[in-house]
Formats: sequence, C-alpha cells, structure tokens
Amino acid sequence: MKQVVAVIKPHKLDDVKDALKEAGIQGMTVVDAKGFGRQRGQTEVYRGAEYEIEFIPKIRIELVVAESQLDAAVEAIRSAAQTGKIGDGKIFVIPVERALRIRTGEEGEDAL
Amino acid sequence: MKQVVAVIKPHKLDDVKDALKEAGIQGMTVVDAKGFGRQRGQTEVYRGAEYEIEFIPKIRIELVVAESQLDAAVEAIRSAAQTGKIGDGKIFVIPVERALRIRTGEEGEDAL
Amino acid sequence: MKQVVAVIKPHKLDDVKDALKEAGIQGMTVVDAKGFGRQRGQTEVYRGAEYEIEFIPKIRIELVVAESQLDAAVEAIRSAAQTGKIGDGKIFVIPVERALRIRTGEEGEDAL
Amino acid sequence: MEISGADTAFVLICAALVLFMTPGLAFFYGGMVRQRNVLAMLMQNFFTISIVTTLWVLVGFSLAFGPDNGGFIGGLDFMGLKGIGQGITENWANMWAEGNVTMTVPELAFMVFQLMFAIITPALMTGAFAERLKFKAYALIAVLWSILVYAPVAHWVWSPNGWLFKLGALDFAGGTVVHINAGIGALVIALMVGKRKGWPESPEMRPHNLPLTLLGTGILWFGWFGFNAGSALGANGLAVQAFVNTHIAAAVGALGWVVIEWIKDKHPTTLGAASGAVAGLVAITPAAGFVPEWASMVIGLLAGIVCFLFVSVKFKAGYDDSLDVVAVHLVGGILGALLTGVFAVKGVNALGSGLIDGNAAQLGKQALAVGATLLYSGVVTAIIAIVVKAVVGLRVDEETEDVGMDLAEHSERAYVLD
Amino acid sequence: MEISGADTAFVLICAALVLFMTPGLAFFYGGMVRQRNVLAMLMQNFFTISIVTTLWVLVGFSLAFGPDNGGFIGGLDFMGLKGIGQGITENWANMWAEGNVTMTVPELAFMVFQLMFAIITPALMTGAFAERLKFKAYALIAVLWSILVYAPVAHWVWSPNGWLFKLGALDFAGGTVVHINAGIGALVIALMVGKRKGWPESPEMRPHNLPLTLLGTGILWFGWFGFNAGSALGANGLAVQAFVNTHIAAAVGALGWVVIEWIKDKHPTTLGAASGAVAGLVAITPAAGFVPEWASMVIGLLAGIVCFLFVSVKFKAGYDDSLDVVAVHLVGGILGALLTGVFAVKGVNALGSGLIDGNAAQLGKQALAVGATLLYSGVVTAIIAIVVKAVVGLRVDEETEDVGMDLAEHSERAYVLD
Amino acid sequence: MEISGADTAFVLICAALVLFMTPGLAFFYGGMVRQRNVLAMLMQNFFTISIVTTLWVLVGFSLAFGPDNGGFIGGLDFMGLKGIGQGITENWANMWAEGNVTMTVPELAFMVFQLMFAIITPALMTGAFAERLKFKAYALIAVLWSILVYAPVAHWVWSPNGWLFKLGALDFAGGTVVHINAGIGALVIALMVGKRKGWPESPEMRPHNLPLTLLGTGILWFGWFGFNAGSALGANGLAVQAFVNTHIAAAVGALGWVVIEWIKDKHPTTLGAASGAVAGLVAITPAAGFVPEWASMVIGLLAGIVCFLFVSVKFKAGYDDSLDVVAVHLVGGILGALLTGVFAVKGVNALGSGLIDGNAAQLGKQALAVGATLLYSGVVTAIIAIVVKAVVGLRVDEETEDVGMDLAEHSERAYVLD
Ligand SMILES: Nc1ncnc2c1ncn2[C@@H]1O[C@H](COP(=O)(O)OP(=O)(O)O)[C@@H](O)[C@H]1O
Ligand SMILES: Nc1ncnc2c1ncn2[C@@H]1O[C@H](COP(=O)(O)OP(=O)(O)O)[C@@H](O)[C@H]1O
Ligand SMILES: Nc1ncnc2c1ncn2[C@@H]1O[C@H](COP(=O)(O)OP(=O)(O)O)[C@@H](O)[C@H]1O
Repeated sequence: MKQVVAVIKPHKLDDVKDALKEAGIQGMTVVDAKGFGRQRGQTEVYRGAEYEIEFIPKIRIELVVAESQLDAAVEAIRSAAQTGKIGDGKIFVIPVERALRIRTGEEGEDAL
Repeated sequence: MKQVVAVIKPHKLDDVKDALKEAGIQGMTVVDAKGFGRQRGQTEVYRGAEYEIEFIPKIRIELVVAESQLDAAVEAIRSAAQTGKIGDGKIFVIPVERALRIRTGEEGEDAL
Repeated sequence: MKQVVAVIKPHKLDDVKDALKEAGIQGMTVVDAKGFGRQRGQTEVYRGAEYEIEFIPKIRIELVVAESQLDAAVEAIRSAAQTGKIGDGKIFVIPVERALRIRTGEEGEDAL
Repeated sequence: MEISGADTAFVLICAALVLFMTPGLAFFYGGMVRQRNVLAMLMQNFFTISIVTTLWVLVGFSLAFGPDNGGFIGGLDFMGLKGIGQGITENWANMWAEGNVTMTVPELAFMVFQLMFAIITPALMTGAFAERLKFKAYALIAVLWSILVYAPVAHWVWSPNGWLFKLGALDFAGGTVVHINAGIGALVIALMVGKRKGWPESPEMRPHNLPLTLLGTGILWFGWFGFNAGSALGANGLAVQAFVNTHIAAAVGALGWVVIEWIKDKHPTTLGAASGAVAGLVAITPAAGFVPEWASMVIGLLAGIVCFLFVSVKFKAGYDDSLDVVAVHLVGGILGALLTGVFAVKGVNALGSGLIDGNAAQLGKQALAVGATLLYSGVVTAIIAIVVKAVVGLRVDEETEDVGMDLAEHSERAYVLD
Repeated sequence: MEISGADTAFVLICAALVLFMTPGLAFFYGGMVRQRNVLAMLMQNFFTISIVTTLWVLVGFSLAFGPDNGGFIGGLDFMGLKGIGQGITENWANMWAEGNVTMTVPELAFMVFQLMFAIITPALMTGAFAERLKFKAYALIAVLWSILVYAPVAHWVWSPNGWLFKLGALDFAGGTVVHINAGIGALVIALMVGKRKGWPESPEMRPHNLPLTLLGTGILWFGWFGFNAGSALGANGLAVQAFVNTHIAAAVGALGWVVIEWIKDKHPTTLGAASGAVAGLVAITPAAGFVPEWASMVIGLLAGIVCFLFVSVKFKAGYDDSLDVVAVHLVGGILGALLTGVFAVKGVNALGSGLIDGNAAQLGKQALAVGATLLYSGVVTAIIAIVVKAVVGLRVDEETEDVGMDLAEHSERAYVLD
Repeated sequence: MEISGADTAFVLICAALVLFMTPGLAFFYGGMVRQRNVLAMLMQNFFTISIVTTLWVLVGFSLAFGPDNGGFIGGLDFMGLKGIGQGITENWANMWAEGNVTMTVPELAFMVFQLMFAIITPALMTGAFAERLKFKAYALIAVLWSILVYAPVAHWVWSPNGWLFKLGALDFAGGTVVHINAGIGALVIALMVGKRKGWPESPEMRPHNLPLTLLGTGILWFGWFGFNAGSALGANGLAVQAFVNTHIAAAVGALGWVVIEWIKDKHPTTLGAASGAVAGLVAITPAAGFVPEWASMVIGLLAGIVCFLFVSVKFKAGYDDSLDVVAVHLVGGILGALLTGVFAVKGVNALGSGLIDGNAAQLGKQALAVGATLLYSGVVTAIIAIVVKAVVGLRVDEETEDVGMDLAEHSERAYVLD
C-alpha cells in the first residue's frame, strides 16, 4: 500500500475528487493548507501597507491506495488538478506498512 | 520508529487522546480534516437548495512512536475511536527514518 | 527523496521559512495544527470555570527534499525553530518513493 | 384623548430598541455555545419573535392587559387587538385611570412596546437548556409559556388591576415579569432536559466566538435603554432617571464582576465584563425608575459580584444551566426586586418608597412578588415541560448532540470557511 | 412655518435607522456568499452610501422632489440642495400642499430621510449579481441607476406632482420605488452578467457565515421600523400603525417561510427564518400605513410562503440570482403592492381604500404602478448595463472568480485566522 | 424650568446612540488586530465604559461642568451628581445663561449625554498601542486620563465658563475635546510603549476579521448621528443640519479615501472605505453645526485624502501607531477644527462665522484651541504614562506578545472553531 499526498489548488478539489471516484478510489482525507513555492501570492494592501503573502491557499489530499491502484490514482489527480499554470502543486508517494479500518478492525487492503 | 496516522470522528478526539496517554504515548499532532469515504454526509439545505456534502468533518492525528509502542498505540486508537458506525475512520502506519527534538537536538526514540 | 515533517511554534513559521529559503529549499506545505506533548497549555477561564487545554496551537510543515538537501533542511528548521523552551516541536524524516509536479508531469527530484 | 408627539416618538423608538435586544440576546448566547450549535441558538431566539408576536396579537395582549378577572388575568375583549387603535379611547384611558396611570401614547404603541417584552422573556430562557433541547420542543414550550406563564404574570404586575400592582409591588421594567419569570422557568426546563453529554468535564464546552458574545452585549446594553427608560412611557424626567440608572448599573456591574474574578481567578475576562454588564442591567430593571443614582451603583456592584459567585453553584449542585440564566437572570432579578424595596425613594418617583425611605413594608411586598412569581412560573413551567415531553420529547438524541444541532436539526452549517 | 420638535426628533432618528439598514444589508448578503467574496459584497454596499449620497446632494434630490416636469421628473431647482434648509419655506410648503401633504419637519430632514431610501435601493440589487460583477462596473451602474432609474420613479410615486401620486397609487414606504424597482433591475443585471462558474451544481455555493446573515437580519428588522414608521413623517398615530404592521408582517413572514420549508424540506432553518422576515418586511412596505393589523398578518404569511416557493424558479428558469433578490424583493414587492390595493381601509388611513373597503379600482391603480415600474426600470437598467458593459465590462475574469473577488479586486482577505 | 419632551426624547436616544459607538469602536479596532489580541482590544474598550462611568458620576462631571475655576476646571459642587436632577433648576439654567445657552432637557440627560463622550474619548486611544499595552496599565491610564486630561479640556471648550468657550473657539461636537485630545494622547503612549515585535516587516500584522471592522464602521456611523446631531441638545433645525453634514462628510470621506488609494495602490479596499468614512466623521465633528452642506463635502473629501496620505508617515517616522489613531483622529481632528474656522457661516448657525464669512480671526482661535489641546494633552498624557510605567509597567512581556494577549492577559480564546 502507498500513501499518496497531493497538494492542489483549492478550486480543483471537486474535480480531483470526481476523478478519483471514477478511478475507483473509495476514500481520502483532505485538509486546508498553505503552500510556499514558485507561485507568487496575491499582494494584499491594508491602508496603503503592502503585504506580499508568500503562503498561498492550497488543499492537501491524502489517500492510501493498494499498489495496484497507485498509478490510476496518481494519474487521476494529475489530470484533474492540472491547469498548466504555476502553482498546480505536487504529488508524493510514500510507503505504507499497515492500514486498519477502525470500525471493523480489518487490516491491509481490505481496510481502504 | 513509525508514524501512525489516524483519521477519526471529531467528538472522539478526547477519548483517543486519553487512551494514548494511558498507553504511554507522550505526544501527538492533530489537524482538522474533511474526509471522503463510504459514510454519507448530512444533507444541508439553504433556501430549499439541497447540498449533499461529500466531505465530512474528521480529525487527523499523527504520532511518531517507537517500534515497541506501535501496537499499543494502534490498539489504543482503535478501541477509543470505535463507535461501530460507518465513518469511524482509519489507521495507517508509515516508516520513519529519523526523529529530532527541536529544543534539544536529541535524535531517535529519545526525541519522541 | 525524503519527506520532512516538522511541528513548530506558530510564531516561528516566518523564521523557519526564511531559513529554508536560504538553505535552497524551494517549496513546502503548511497546515495549522494542535499539538499534545510535554508543554502545558495556557489555562482558559470562562465565568470562573477553568479549562486546562491540552492541545496547543502548532504549525505543521511538510517538505519533500532530495537526499542531498536533507541535512541542510533539517538543520535549517532546527536552528530557526529553536527557542530552547519546552514545546519547540519535532522534526521527522520519512522516505518518499515518488514525486510529481502536477503542472508539467516532471517526476523525481525535478518535481521538487 | 390627545396623544403626545414627543412621548409617542420616544416610546416607538424604545420599542424598536427592545426588539433589537432579541437578536442581541441571540448573539450573546450564540457566541457562548459550541460552533456546532450556534445556529440552533440563533434560531430559537429569532423564532421566538415570530411565535410570540403572533400569539400576542391574537390573544396574549388581551390576557395581559384586557379588562381584569380577579386581578389574575385579563379578559378576551382585546383579542385580535379589537378596539386597540391609533389613538386613546376613553375606555382605555379609564381603565388606566383606575391605577392612577395617565396614558399619552396611542394604544397600539403601548401594545407593541409591551409585545417586545413578551418576546424577549421566553428567549432569555434559551440559554439554560442550550445545545440539547429539540427545536420542536422549544417552539411548543414558547407557545404555551407565553400564554400560560408570561401573560398572567404581566397582568399581575403591570395591569392597573393586577393583584401585585394593586398591592403596590414595584417593578419598573420587569424584574419579576421578565427576569425572575424567565430565570425560574429556565431552571425548571434545564433540570428536566438534563445535562449535556460531557458536562461539566469536557473542555469542549467553551464559547466558540466571544466577539459575537460581545456584540450581543453591546446590542443588549443599547437596547436596554429602550427597555428601562421606555418604561416611563414618555420622554420625561423619569425616563431620564431610568436611563441614567440603567447605564450606571450596567457599567458598575461589569466592574464588579471583573474585579471579583480578577481577585479570585487571577484574570479579568471579556466574558466577565459582558456578564457583569448584563447582571447589572438585570438587577436595575425593576429599580430603574425608583432609586437614586448612587443606589444604582450599589445595585450594579452587588449584581456583578453576587451573580459571579452564584455561577459556581451549578457545578456544586450539578444542574447544567448552559449559559447561566439562573445566576444572571434569576439571581440578578431577585436581587434587583428586593433592592428596589430597599432603595426606592419618593424623591425619585412619588409612586415608590422603600426601606431607606422609611417604608420597611415595601420590602415585604417585593418579597411577596418574588415568591409568587417563583412559585407560579416554576410550577406552570414544569407542567408545560411535562406535557411537551410527552408530546414531542424534550431532548435531541445522542448523535445529534455529537454532530451538533445545526446540522441535525436545521440542516445548516454556521461557517463554511476555506 | 413652524416645525414640530417631536416629528423632527422622530424623523431624524428614523433616518439614522434607515442608514443603518445598508450595513445591515451588507452583512445579510455578506454572510450568504462564499468566504472569498464577502468583502466584495460589503464593499459594494458600503460604497453605495458614498456614491448615492454625493449624487443625491448634487442632483438626485432635485430630480426626485424638485418642481415637477410633467409628472415624470423633478426640475433642477434644488441642485446642490439650493433652497433646502433648516426650516420650512412657504415655497416648500406650497409644493406639498398641492398633494394635500402637510410638512412638519425641516426640509433638510425630509431630504436626508429620503436619501437613506435612495441609498438602500441600488444596494438591494447587489445580492443578485454577487460574486462576479466587477467593482468598477458596479460603481458605474450605481451612479447611472441612481439618477436615471431611482430618481424618476421616486418622483412618480412620492412627489406631490408625480403621475402615480396623482393617480392615487398607494405606496406607503417604497414597495414600487424601492423593492420592485431594485428587484427588476437586479434581475436584468443578473441575466446580463450570467451565471457564476459552477452554478448551480457546486456545493461550494453555500453561505459562508450564517451568523453574519442573522446579524444583518436583526439590523434590517430594527432599521425597517425607521423605514416604514418614519414614512409617516411624524410621531403620530399613523406612524404607530405602520410600526405595528411592519413588526407583525416580519414576524409572520418568518413563520410562514419556516413552516412551509419545514413541511417541504423537512427542516426549519435559520436562513429560512431570516429570509421570511425580510420577505414579510418587503411585502408590508407599501401597505404599512394603509392596512389593519390582521391584514399585515395575511400579507406577512403570504410573503413568507410565496417568496419561498418562488426561490426554486431560478433553478428551473436557469438564471443565477445569487441571493434571491428576485424571489424576495421583486416578488415580495409586487405582492405587497397589489395586496395594498386589496387591504387598504379608510379606517386606518383616510388616504387609501382598497378592494375590501369597496374600492376595487385601487387594485387596478396598484397594478398600473407595478407595471410601469417594471417596464421603466427593466428597460433603463438594461440600457445602463449595456453601456457599462461596453465601457468597462461587467464580469470579472475566470481566475478572479476562482481566487475570489476579495483578493483579486480589493487586495484584501476577510479573515486571517490562526 | 420647563423641559421639552421632544428635546428630551431626542437627547436620550442620541445618548444611547453614542453609547453604542464604544462597542462599535471595539469591533472596528478588534477586527484590525491579529486574532490572538482581539479580546484584549474588546476588553479595553468595553472596560472603558465601566471605568469612565464610575468616575464621571463620582467626580468627572463635576470637574467638567461644575461651577468654574478660572476657566480651567469645574468645581466639586456636582460630585456624586449632587444637585443634578430630573428637571432644570434655576441654578443650572443660570450657569448656562452666562454662556447664552438655553437648556431644554433635564440636567441628568445632559449629564448622561456628556458621559458617553467621556467614555469614547479614551477608548479611541486604544487603537494606537494595541497588541502590547498591559491591561492593568491601560486601566490605570484610563482612570488618570479621564480625570486629568478629559475633564479639564471638556471644561475649557464646552462649559459656559471655559476659557476656550469664552474665547469663541468653535467645537460643535468634539474635534478638540474628543479627537485631537485622544489622538495626541494615543501618539504619546504609543511612542512610550514602543513598537510591536516584528513591526512593520511582519506580514502577520494584517487585520484578522475585516467584516468585524466593517460592522464597527456601520455602528460608528449610525451612532455618530447621535454624537453630532445630539450636540444640538434638541430636536431642532440645527440638529438636522448637523445630521445632514455628518452623513455627507462620512460618505464623501469614504469616497475620497477609496479614490486616492485606488489611484495610488491600484485597488479600492473595504478597509479604505471604512477608514475614509471614519476620517470624514472625525473631521466634520467640530464643524457639523456650523457649516453648510457643500462645505461638509469639502471637509469629508479632504479628510479622506489627507488621512490616507498621513498613514504612511508612521512607516517613515518609525512610530508604531497600530491602528492609525494619529492619522485618522489626530490629523482628521486638526483638519476639522481648522476647517471649521474656514467654513463656518452665520447663515447656518448664528454663533459661528469663519474665514469665508469674512471672519479670518476665527481661524486663529481654532488654531489656538488646537495648540492648547495638543500641548496640554500631550504633556499630561506623557506624565501619566511615566507614572503608570513606574507603577505597573506598560508593556507585556515577549512571550505574551507571541502567544497573544487574549490568552496571556485574559485567559480566553476568541474563536474555538471546529
Ligand atoms: N518540496 C515541496 N514539498 C512539499 N510541498 C511542496 C514542495 N514544493 C512545492 N510544494 C507545494 O506545492 C505548491 C505548488 O508549488 P509551486 O512551486 O508554487 O508550483 P508548481 O506546482 O507549479 O511547481 C506549493 O504551494 C506547495 O504547497
Ligand atoms: N483510502 C483512504 N485514504 C485516506 N483516508 C481514507 C481512506 N478511506 C477513508 N479514509 C478516511 O476515513 C474516513 C472514514 O471512511 P469511511 O469509508 O467513511 O468509513 P469507515 O471508516 O467506516 O470505513 C473518511 O472520511 C476518510 O477521512
Ligand atoms: N510523538 C510525537 N508524534 C508527533 N508529534 C509529536 C510527538 N511528540 C510531540 N509532538 C508534537 O511536538 C509538539 C511539542 O512537543 P512537546 O512534548 O510539548 O515539547 P518538546 O518539543 O520540547 O519535546 C507537540 O505539541 C506535538 O505537536
């Protein structure tokens, strides 16, 4: 099993979710995040004082998938999240040793 | 060392924290999250327009534990977070290569 | 590639970001978190009822770096985030198998 | 009879101010509950306006101020506001003349000013059983309570033929009718619906939005000028006196609460300042048009201290009065009602004179009014709660408590923040 | 001529109340949009105050209430408030005498009271095209609309020489001038600017802060007393009647909306209570000083139910009226204008009598006033929108819609929470 | 002496409006600080009400309006409001007659109306030293400042025997007494307490809740009608004039600020609209009852532009005036005081005539009043701050600044959101 962590633009969440659903992914967990990277943030101005905000609103998605679904999941995210403009975000893949469904105690791929 | 990531129902946080404390776990980091899975969200209605909200409020807990404490930690979370109803959440275990306590610079299991 | 997860004090975020920038790190993703650990929270009092709040506001930083930059990144975070007082937080290092830039599809260290 | 333009302008604006208090109360309470229940709190308060307005027009006003039945309740002559108009009829003037009251504002102005009081009184109760009473149950309680509890007690105290009015009990703007009445009702319902899950140990039970509570406090303070000064029913010296006393008691009430908590708990808090101001306002309500300014200071100070100290009783006694309606409104109301009997002086208002003015008997009358309200409201509220429990149940189920009433009862979420 | 102190006090305070409604409206609307657009919503509303005040002083007041030109528009004699002063000149009094109106407050008081109406009317429209209209475009629309649409329609209905005034169309406080006028304008602009990206399927389009919306509702309700009762232009029995009717319709409007949605959607909602109250207030506006209390109940109830049912039309018809300005203000306004023609009775106000008072013709006059306003405002608004589109464009670009107007248009972020 | 019902109604409601401004100010400021300090901000403002009310009743009112001592300060005859009652005594009337003022409202009404001004003035200062001044230090400063600075300056300007009153300096509603007074005091304390950690480079110093700030703006605007129009002390033509001028200046002030920032910074902002409105309100305060409407436009416009431009001075000069009390209140106040000397015309108010009315000398008097206030308030505030620093210290420790004053000083958290 692998953990896929994707950082995407907030307004792409719905598209990504739909793409993952279509790819047969059953679950994911998301959190609101702020990203720092090449993308320049909108400048904010309060009473004439300018603030270059280096952290930009992002969504962090995390999903654990079976090895067999990994490529489909990554591809689903990539294609749904891509706008082609700077700041589209990243996908990382991390190894997972165990997975467990709290409700039933099922382990492994059954838990996903 | 292992990283335990658990996604649980928000109102179970206190119970889980207490269970982990009892199991001898000294620290953890939590974030507010939204989960997508089998559990159906509450429908929201605004001026007659219904919204099926697919993302449900969850808490994401993350704790790094020594190998020796792993099973105790997983079990503590599982038993405290379980309601038996759909949406209880998941526990994932991920390998950790290094740990470091910022204050002292201690490394490894001493850092936890 | 490695994922560096750091939990730090909120008011240290700017310092840490600057230190990472100087260390040549190009990107990171942060989320607001609450930490449980040795540090005691401020007691809150509402109409005479005292609440010992065990969860303390923290910032969780996550960055994926090339092996070669790992030590520099860890050191940058450690030195910038350190106040020497309890609750400074932790740094964890986790193996990453793949990285992908959504915009371009680049993979591996090029994606960072 | 002639109406006075100045008095009419004043009473109308005051009525608007009192109406504004109910949203104010909603925010005051809403900020103190957990995020997941804030809309439920707002809904109970806003919806009270709808329920009570409808009932008051149909029958409540008549029960409270219609021609008297034995000093206990008004008749049905004014049902649907029959005969209540844009002027002052002889009929109406005569009724008030019996109580030595001269009306200078249109009947409908008096009606609507009183309506605003009828609205806020049941709304005050919502703080006690917050975060667990079914909306359906609350709606039913509000209907029954407004007719069976509020209207009679208002009649006793403010109708020129009410038995407490005739007895000479003093209640300028609603110490008994509003605060004690709501306070005891709130306690009874809170007891019957039981404690919130996790109360009192859970740290979750913290206010979710104190700026919202402070907003409510600001609106309440502002509106309370209408409540108390408007109760003079004219733009005269007495209104000014009530206005000044109201402001002083609120300010000193906040001072009292903050100072005592600073000493006891080591920190002065904004919630303390807000609570103390409201405690001062509650306690001065019955006294506002009867006591001199220095007495308002004393009343405010005592209210701030006593109400603060009383809050801890709920932890010892084990009843879950979520937002301290008992400590603030019941205790503050009783304090104010009794102290009116102490500090009223003829020099301020010819109609009332208390202990320090050489009239010890007044204190007895005040105690009687307090006791009668406690007893009547307590018993009838209990009966209402029993009936409502039987019909629709009082309490939401456990899952609703976990998920929050906003989603489960109202299908809404208060904040959708990125 | 003598001015009346009581009437002046009343009208000034009412003017302050009406001004307070525009921030209230900003919060009512601001709470309903997505977080990323809340400041844009607030800005459009607050800035309307600046734009309209400037124009009204310079020229708008004169166009609306200056010496008549054929019943259609006022002359420029009062430009820059020339001749409008702290008292009542003979000139001014005579102008009103032609319409059988006796003025008892200073000219400037009337001017500023009317100004507050001129402000809120274009502000009402902002809810319809929320979350996508460029600020620059809105500012331009507000300038043009205020002069080309609002001023003439106000003249028709409220100037003693306006053609609808002379015809005897009844509009106590702005059913046609304010609500229908804004409602049809809002619809036209919403149609021209097009749907929001993702509407209606995206679950993102939920209100981001309902307590803010409820705050707006509380302020609107409070301020509406100034709007309707103040329209009596004096502290008299008629003001009291309007006050009472206003309150009743708001309360019953909320009741109506909540009950019908409870039946249909299974849940009573706070947004429903808020919406119903506003619907009731809209519908009673033209009627407040003409109908008896029971009719206010009927009007409020119908408004709550009809406006709720009408909300769904936009989904079927496919126009994106973001915050239901059409369902609430246009439909509520038409309902109120027509029902004024049904329920007006001489016993309440000698100036108006409707169907139930034996004067069926009134209904025709009301329909004519409605139709004329719809036609004129609809057409002129369309022309304005076409012009503005040509000059600066109407709609923000897609990226702005994604990122939010607060950041893109105003360089600000509403909340910076830890 | 007879009191006027209309004037009493008006002044009482205006007093309520002015009281409401202090919570309004709390939200205006509270929205602009970082989340971790919002409650501290609210607390300082709300608690000012308690402190000043208590002191004013005990001694402040007497010092400001008691029988004169050399034009500098009032005597102690009215301590504890002795002799101040529900009517108008001959004594009182005579005192005012010396200044050619005729009082038509109860003494207590005047007292409480003035009290509301005494409250908001120190509260205005809290914006300058926000996010770092100890609560204990603030409380002490408020006590001393209210007696040693506010009361004397109020006496100079508004007591019929004050030296500036006699000199003929014009200050309709508090340009010197309120805004310049608070502005210079704020600057002195801000300088003494030093910069916030991280100022000005940290992006953290952004407003945390602009809708809250806009709410404060709405309340301030609404309340300011009471402030300025109420200063006519009666419901008369002059009150109407002041009301209209106030509204115009606020609206045009917002316009001025937004337009200049739009040009300079490329974006029109909601905070700019809010700030400009307040700047306009500040500048019109001394002038409201003396100048014609067109002059209010000029004053508002200049205020919006000048105050905006002045904000940047703090970055150059290096003083940390957190929320721009200097740029808005000090600069706006001076601008307004001087422009009153320019634009006052006898046609508006027989009591004042300025440069354009052929009375150049008035400008000198205005400058003298400004200078005297700056000097006196500046020096005495500095002494107070030195004393308070010695006794309890001014500044919170670094950890408190990091964690936030809400938690460290008040043991509370503003928002507990899921
Ligand atoms: N090395 C990294 N580790 C973790 N997150 C990163 C890293 N680099 C970028 N990110 C995240 O990805 C987002 C987008 O990166 P950015 O450099 O702005 O553009 P792009 O995605 O086009 O490369 C950032 O805002 C940040 O949240
Ligand atoms: N594959 C997954 N990866 C990450 N998180 C998941 C995954 N599947 C489920 N979750 C999280 O677990 C929560 C519960 O899952 P759900 O399918 O609703 O019920 P259950 O826990 O009973 O299996 C989800 O809301 C989501 O936050
Ligand atoms: N085992 C752990 N796993 C994950 N996060 C941890 C762990 N232990 C501590 N933390 C995080 O680090 C923060 C600081 O830890 P704490 O024990 O308070 O002090 P210190 O950093 O000085 O050891 C905690 O608030 C928590 O967020």
